[in-house]
Amino acid sequence: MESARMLVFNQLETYLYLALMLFAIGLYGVLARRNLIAVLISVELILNAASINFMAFNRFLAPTPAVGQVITLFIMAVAAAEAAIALSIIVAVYRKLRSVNIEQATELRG
Amino acid sequence: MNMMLFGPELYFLGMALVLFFLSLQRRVRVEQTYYVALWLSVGGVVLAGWCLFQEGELFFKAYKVDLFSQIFKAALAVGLFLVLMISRNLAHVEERCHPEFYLFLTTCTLGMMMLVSSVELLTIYVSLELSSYSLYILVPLRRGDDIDTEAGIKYLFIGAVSSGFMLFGLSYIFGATHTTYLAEIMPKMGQLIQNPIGVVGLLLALAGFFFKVSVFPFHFWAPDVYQGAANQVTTFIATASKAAAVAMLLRFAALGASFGYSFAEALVVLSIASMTLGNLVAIIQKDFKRMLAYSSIAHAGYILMGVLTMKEAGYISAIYYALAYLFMNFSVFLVIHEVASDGRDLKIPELAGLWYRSPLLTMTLILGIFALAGVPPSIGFTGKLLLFTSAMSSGYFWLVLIGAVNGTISLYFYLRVVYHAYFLEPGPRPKIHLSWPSRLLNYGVCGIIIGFGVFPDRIVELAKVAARLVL
Amino acid sequence: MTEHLASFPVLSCMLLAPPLGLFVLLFLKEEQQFLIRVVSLVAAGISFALSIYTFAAYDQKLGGLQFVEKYEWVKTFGITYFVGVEGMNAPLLLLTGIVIFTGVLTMWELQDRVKEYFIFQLALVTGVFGVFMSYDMFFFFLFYEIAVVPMYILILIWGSTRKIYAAMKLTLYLMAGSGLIIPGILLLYASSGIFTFDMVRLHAVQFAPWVQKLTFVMMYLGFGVLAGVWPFHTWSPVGHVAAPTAVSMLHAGVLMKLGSFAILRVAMYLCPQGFQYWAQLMGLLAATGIVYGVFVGLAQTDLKYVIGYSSVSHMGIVGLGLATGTVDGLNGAVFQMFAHGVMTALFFSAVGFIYDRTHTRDIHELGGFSKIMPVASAFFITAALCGAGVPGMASFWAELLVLVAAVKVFTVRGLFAIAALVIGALFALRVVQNTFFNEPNPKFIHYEDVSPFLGLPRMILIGFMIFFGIFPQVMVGLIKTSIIPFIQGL
Amino acid sequence: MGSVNPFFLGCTLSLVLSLSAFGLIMIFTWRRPKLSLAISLTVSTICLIIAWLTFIKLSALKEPLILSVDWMMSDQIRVPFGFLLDPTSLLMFVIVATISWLIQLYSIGYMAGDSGFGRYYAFLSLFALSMLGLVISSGLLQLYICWELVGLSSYLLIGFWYEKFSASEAGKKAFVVTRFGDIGFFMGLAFLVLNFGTLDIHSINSAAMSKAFPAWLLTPAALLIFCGIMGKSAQFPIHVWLPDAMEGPTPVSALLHSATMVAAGMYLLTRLFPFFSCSPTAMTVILTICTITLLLSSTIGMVATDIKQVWAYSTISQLGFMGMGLAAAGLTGGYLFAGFYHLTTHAGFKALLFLCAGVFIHHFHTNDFFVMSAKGGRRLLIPMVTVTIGALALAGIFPFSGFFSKEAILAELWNLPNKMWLGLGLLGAFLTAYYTFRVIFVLLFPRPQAVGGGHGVEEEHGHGHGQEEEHGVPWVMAVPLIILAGFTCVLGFLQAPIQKFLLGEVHHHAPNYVLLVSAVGCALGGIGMAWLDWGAKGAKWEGFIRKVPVVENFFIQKWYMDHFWRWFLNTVIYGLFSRTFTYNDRRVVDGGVDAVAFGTIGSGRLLSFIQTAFLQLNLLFMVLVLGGIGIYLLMGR
Repeated sequence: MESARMLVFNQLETYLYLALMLFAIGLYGVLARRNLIAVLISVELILNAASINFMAFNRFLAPTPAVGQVITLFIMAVAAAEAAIALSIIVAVYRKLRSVNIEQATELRG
Repeated sequence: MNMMLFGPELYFLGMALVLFFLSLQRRVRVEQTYYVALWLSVGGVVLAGWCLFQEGELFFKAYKVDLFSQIFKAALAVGLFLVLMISRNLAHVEERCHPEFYLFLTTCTLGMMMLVSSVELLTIYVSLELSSYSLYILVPLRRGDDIDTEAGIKYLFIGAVSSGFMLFGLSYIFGATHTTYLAEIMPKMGQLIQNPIGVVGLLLALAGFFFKVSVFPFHFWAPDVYQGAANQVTTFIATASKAAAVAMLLRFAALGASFGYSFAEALVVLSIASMTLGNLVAIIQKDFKRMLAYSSIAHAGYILMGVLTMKEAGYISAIYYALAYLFMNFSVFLVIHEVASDGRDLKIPELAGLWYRSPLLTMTLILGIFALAGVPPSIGFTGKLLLFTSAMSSGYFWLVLIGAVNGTISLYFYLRVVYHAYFLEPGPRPKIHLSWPSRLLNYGVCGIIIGFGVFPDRIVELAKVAARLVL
Repeated sequence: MTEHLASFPVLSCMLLAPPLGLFVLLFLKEEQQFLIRVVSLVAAGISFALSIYTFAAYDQKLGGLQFVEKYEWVKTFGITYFVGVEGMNAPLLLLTGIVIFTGVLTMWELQDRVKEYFIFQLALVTGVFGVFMSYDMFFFFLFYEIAVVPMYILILIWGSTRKIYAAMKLTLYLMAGSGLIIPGILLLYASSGIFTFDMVRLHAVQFAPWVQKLTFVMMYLGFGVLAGVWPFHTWSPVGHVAAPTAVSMLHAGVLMKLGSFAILRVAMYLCPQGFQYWAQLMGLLAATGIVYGVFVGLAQTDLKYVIGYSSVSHMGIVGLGLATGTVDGLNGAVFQMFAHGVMTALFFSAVGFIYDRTHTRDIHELGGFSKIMPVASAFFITAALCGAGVPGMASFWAELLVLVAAVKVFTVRGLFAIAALVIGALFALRVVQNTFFNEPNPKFIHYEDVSPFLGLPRMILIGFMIFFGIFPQVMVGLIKTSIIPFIQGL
Repeated sequence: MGSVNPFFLGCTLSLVLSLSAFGLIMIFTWRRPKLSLAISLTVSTICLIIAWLTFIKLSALKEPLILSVDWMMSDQIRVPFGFLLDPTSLLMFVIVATISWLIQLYSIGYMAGDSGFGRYYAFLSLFALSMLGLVISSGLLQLYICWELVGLSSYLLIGFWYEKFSASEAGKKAFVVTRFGDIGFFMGLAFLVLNFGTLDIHSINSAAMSKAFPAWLLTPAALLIFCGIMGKSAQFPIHVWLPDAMEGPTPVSALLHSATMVAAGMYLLTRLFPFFSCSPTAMTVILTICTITLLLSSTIGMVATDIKQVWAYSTISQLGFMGMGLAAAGLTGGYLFAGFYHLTTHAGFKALLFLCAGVFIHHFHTNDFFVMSAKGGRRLLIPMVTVTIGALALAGIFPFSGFFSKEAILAELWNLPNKMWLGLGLLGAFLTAYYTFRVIFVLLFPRPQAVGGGHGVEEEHGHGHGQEEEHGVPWVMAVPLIILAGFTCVLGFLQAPIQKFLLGEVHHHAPNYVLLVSAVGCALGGIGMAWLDWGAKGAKWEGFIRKVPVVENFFIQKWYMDHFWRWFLNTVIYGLFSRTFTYNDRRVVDGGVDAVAFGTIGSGRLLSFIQTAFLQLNLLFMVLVLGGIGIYLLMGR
């Protein structure tokens, strides 16, 4: 039982499916949520899905140089920066529109 | 390590630092900041030119300095310089933000410079994000109506999603090839054809670059950002940023070469869709910058024609066209900047009577517009013809045919600009007086557009050497 | 084809004189109108003189390509700067020289935005010269587009009657044509296997039949738009009506020839099998155009529309001559290009003079102009007679050659084309009668006739028209030197 | 090139001089009447001298003299410039040179003071150039060129008074209608040159005589060329231009539209007589058409009131008569003499008649001979005498020239197996005599009271005559009349020499008394009828035809031929073709182009909806496209 469970966690596919699910959830969130913050979180989910991929591949396929782990670290940093920028812009949006609902920002079209 | 290899990047890093310190000052001295930025960028141009023929590898081969990258670095430096040339009058950016404006332009340039030299996935990703984030900030820096933040938020989210896709794709590539070095990925791509992960990975990874070049369907940000951002920022996005993105696309798309026909086919579809959509929608635009945004989408389609051939001729023409596009687009933005000197959005009818208000600007505008439309004798014509030539040489007859027909469609809205600028009466609008640097800039741009259009040989030869390095 | 290098770059000088003049104009002030005109005239005059020189100095015994200049331009893409003169383009260079020179003289009275006008006109002419002398497809196409696009601005600003619509329509239509030309040119380039734009070298390549057929039809349609091939002609009357005088002259006189010349020079020369395949269609369209043009022209009341449709008809004759693919037909076609060029230039020049004074071109409003302006009317009547195919004028010979050749190759179509001559006569004379005969309209009675100076350009045109009408061998002999080897190559 | 043949030089010189006269006057001296006149008359005189010299020098010529140089050499189409000097052309050469010289002389008086004096002489020079070139040209193509140029000068001269609508209209009509025939001519030439290879008149005739032509080529070519003849010589059904052409100045009518130009058609028939003779079918068609023309125009001539109209219709009828003679000769294997002889004599007396008419018109400023008569036309002695001489010749009364030539033609008709043609020919002669003497009797016996307002022929030209000659006729006008009258009297007796000159031998026939009597009887009958109707004391001044009003109306309406052509032009050409094509051009062809343009713009508008303002819709679109491509790539592997 234990070993079977370990087997599942020891498989690359598990992590790939996990990442894919995360990616899909993130994508859904990006497309479906109207709240800018929620959209931002969904984007972060996509990034994290990528991180999981990197880690998984690193762990199962290319272990020698720990590139995947390094990348994940970078992604975390970059994501943080992104969040900072995004939040600042969201704040600006909020100041102007008094809302963080994306449906309010519909000036530009055509 | 030879410092000269990393010279331009270091220089711009230093420049960014200088500007950063300037931005820390409590009281912003607008003029002074401007001149510091301008002269520093002049130095950058000189240095980038100086380093044009450097060759070498850095950072454990993650960073490759070759003629290909150096050409684009020089182009980027020139692009920054040109944008700064028209930034003297930053009417729509708050004064206290001026140093930051220059700072982010510089970091963006720096990011793109690194981008064109990167040959490793992580490096590519990080430098891409560096340049993108700078732009995310630059876009809403504009003061005034709400459209800047709206443009900013849309740009940010489309960009973030694209880079998310890209990263996800990169992870698959990494998984499939077990390496992050392009040079090592390239030979393994052949096997990836069997592997769906490889296909999906490459496709998703390209999304990030397509976003930068604004290829359909990643073009949605372009119209909004072009319209919403300050004129100078738009200029920068439309010229320098575009060139860098093309460079990276060239590097990256070469990965697909071994994928064979179906991959190229997909790119053909994107190319056709881009130019057709761009040109058709541009017809109905009233805002000049928005129209140019659609035109840039169309031009992305043209450039893709060169990219998707995966052959030397195609790469040469794509490089040539990217450089050409930088200049011809700049000439148009130069006019926009001079006409809308208060930084407002320029509607096309507001160009009325430009022939009377400033003949020189009219000349620049007409040359730039004609170059965009691919009318000789201009750099745009030659570039487009070279693109078509290379696509045809690779057997894409229909693509060339549709491209050529698109050229006709595009002429309609380009000519409408000429019509407004050259035919209509000025009405109460006063004459425009140009300062002498501005005049010089006009002459220079016109000279480049015609000169390199008629005598393309030097650039083509350079591009040839560069293209060989990438493929 | 034998090539004889030039000892002195005559052609380059001819080509560069207008842009040089243009460059000088850039630095003149709008107020220095006289100087502007003189500079343009000198630039045009140099080209004119050189075109006469090449026409006269071409060695008919030697044959082949003469005055050749060849420089490698972009090696990677096989682009060369390659210009030369042979029997079939020498007349057209001469035509361009004539028309631009007289065109500048015709526009001497222009007051509005003089500098810009001449700048664009010179730019346009550069393109025309370039097309006629280039033997490299890249430059051919480059000059082709240079010749087409300035037209937009020229019509837009100095034109009349629905000019906004006409300018846009004309430009877009012609550019749509080049949308077909580019793939055609490039297909040849790509499938040649030698990756060169050099037409003489490409000619030696045997292209696959499907390539030839496809390329030919694309180029035929693409260039055919400019050549006013029915049913792609509708831009031409509208455009001619809207354009200012000298631009109409250049456009109908020279630019439409670019199209037909390009069909000959590029399409037929490089795709002989394609030509054989499509010749029937070409003949059909051309003959339809001939008949159609005169019938539609019969119903027009605007002088320039009338001339525009006569151009459709006359360019149909060129097309018919090309379609025959015989020495006679091609001789006639090239001759007709020249003759129609001079004739139409004269037509528009004469109409322009009258329109400048009266501001109307409605043939019902005009009338009796022979009384008011005998000289100006004589110019128009001469052109009209030339258009009606009266012997003693250059176009008679051209039509003779073409029609006889057409009867040989496409009997029925040829006979229809001949039958259209009677309508052509009715067509020309109807206009002459309504405009120049009958009682003068009292409104216009006080207008002055053409001054000798303004008459000069018209006299030059008439002189050339009649000279080649009386001595056609000067022209036919020259054209023949290149047509005979051309036909052998088909 | 060696030594140049002096005849070649002479002929070329006459052409070049005429051309330069035209050019000089048109470019430089058209504002100066005297100078223009001097140039033109000098040139005309030189041409006259050259013509007569050539004629005299070559009169003993045995073989035709062919002189030619290359003019334009394309591949298959080669146009030589040259002269074929044989008796036919020499005789015609002289006739043309003489008459045009006389007319230039006459016009000094007639056109005096006209504002277009210089222009008039320029056109006359142009005419001289083209007509002389036509007559002596060696190849059909050169002939065709001159033929067209003759048409051009005719156009210019008919519309000389261009302010008058009717004149300009008539000029246009003349040009277009003759062009209608010329198309056939041109097609014929094209057939010949493509299938026979040369257009040299001499070689065509020799080939025809040696039966070298296949029948499928011969008849169509002959009929097509005859179309040109029909146009130029005003044969049914495209004769309608000639009566209208009388809008031109009268000397022009005399020169072009009676004596020389319209005769060019018949001249061409003569020129290619051996060729035409080879095709009996063609000759029969020609005979039929010429006969119809003869009767048609004679009957119309009976009811016309304009003196020039009468002469015009008589010209048409006499041309038909010539054609009948030639065709009959061709069918019976006879000689071209009769028709050509009539052409010669007709040139003389018809020019005379027109010039006389011109004097009357000039004097009385009207074209209506009833009005002339009322105003005392018979007091103008010289013209009255000469017009009577001309009329007698036209009617075919001994001893005037017309008698002999008509006799000759009727003799040819006699030879035809079907005597119907002879009967019709005699009927024509009767009618000719009748309408001719109708004019003469009206002029001679005026009845002022009979002239009502009914005859309202407009004055020919209301301006340009500053100096009115109250009495008498200026000598420049009288001299040509007298000379021509002299010709008319003399030419008849020169039948034998002319025949010898043309054919190289004289063919003596036993005089055919039946024919002689019937012909003279018809002529005298016609005159007698005219006397009864118009001359005699108790005459009612009504044509006998008035008894049948339907027929008279039919004649007055000119057999409705003008109506037919007018209808054809307005309804078929303008109404049907022109309008349909124009509509098609505007709506279908051009409309299609515009539709494409608007469609493009519309599709742009449609596509712009993709760019919604909602961020997430855009993102969704992006994801969907990307997914689509991904699926395509995965499937496509």
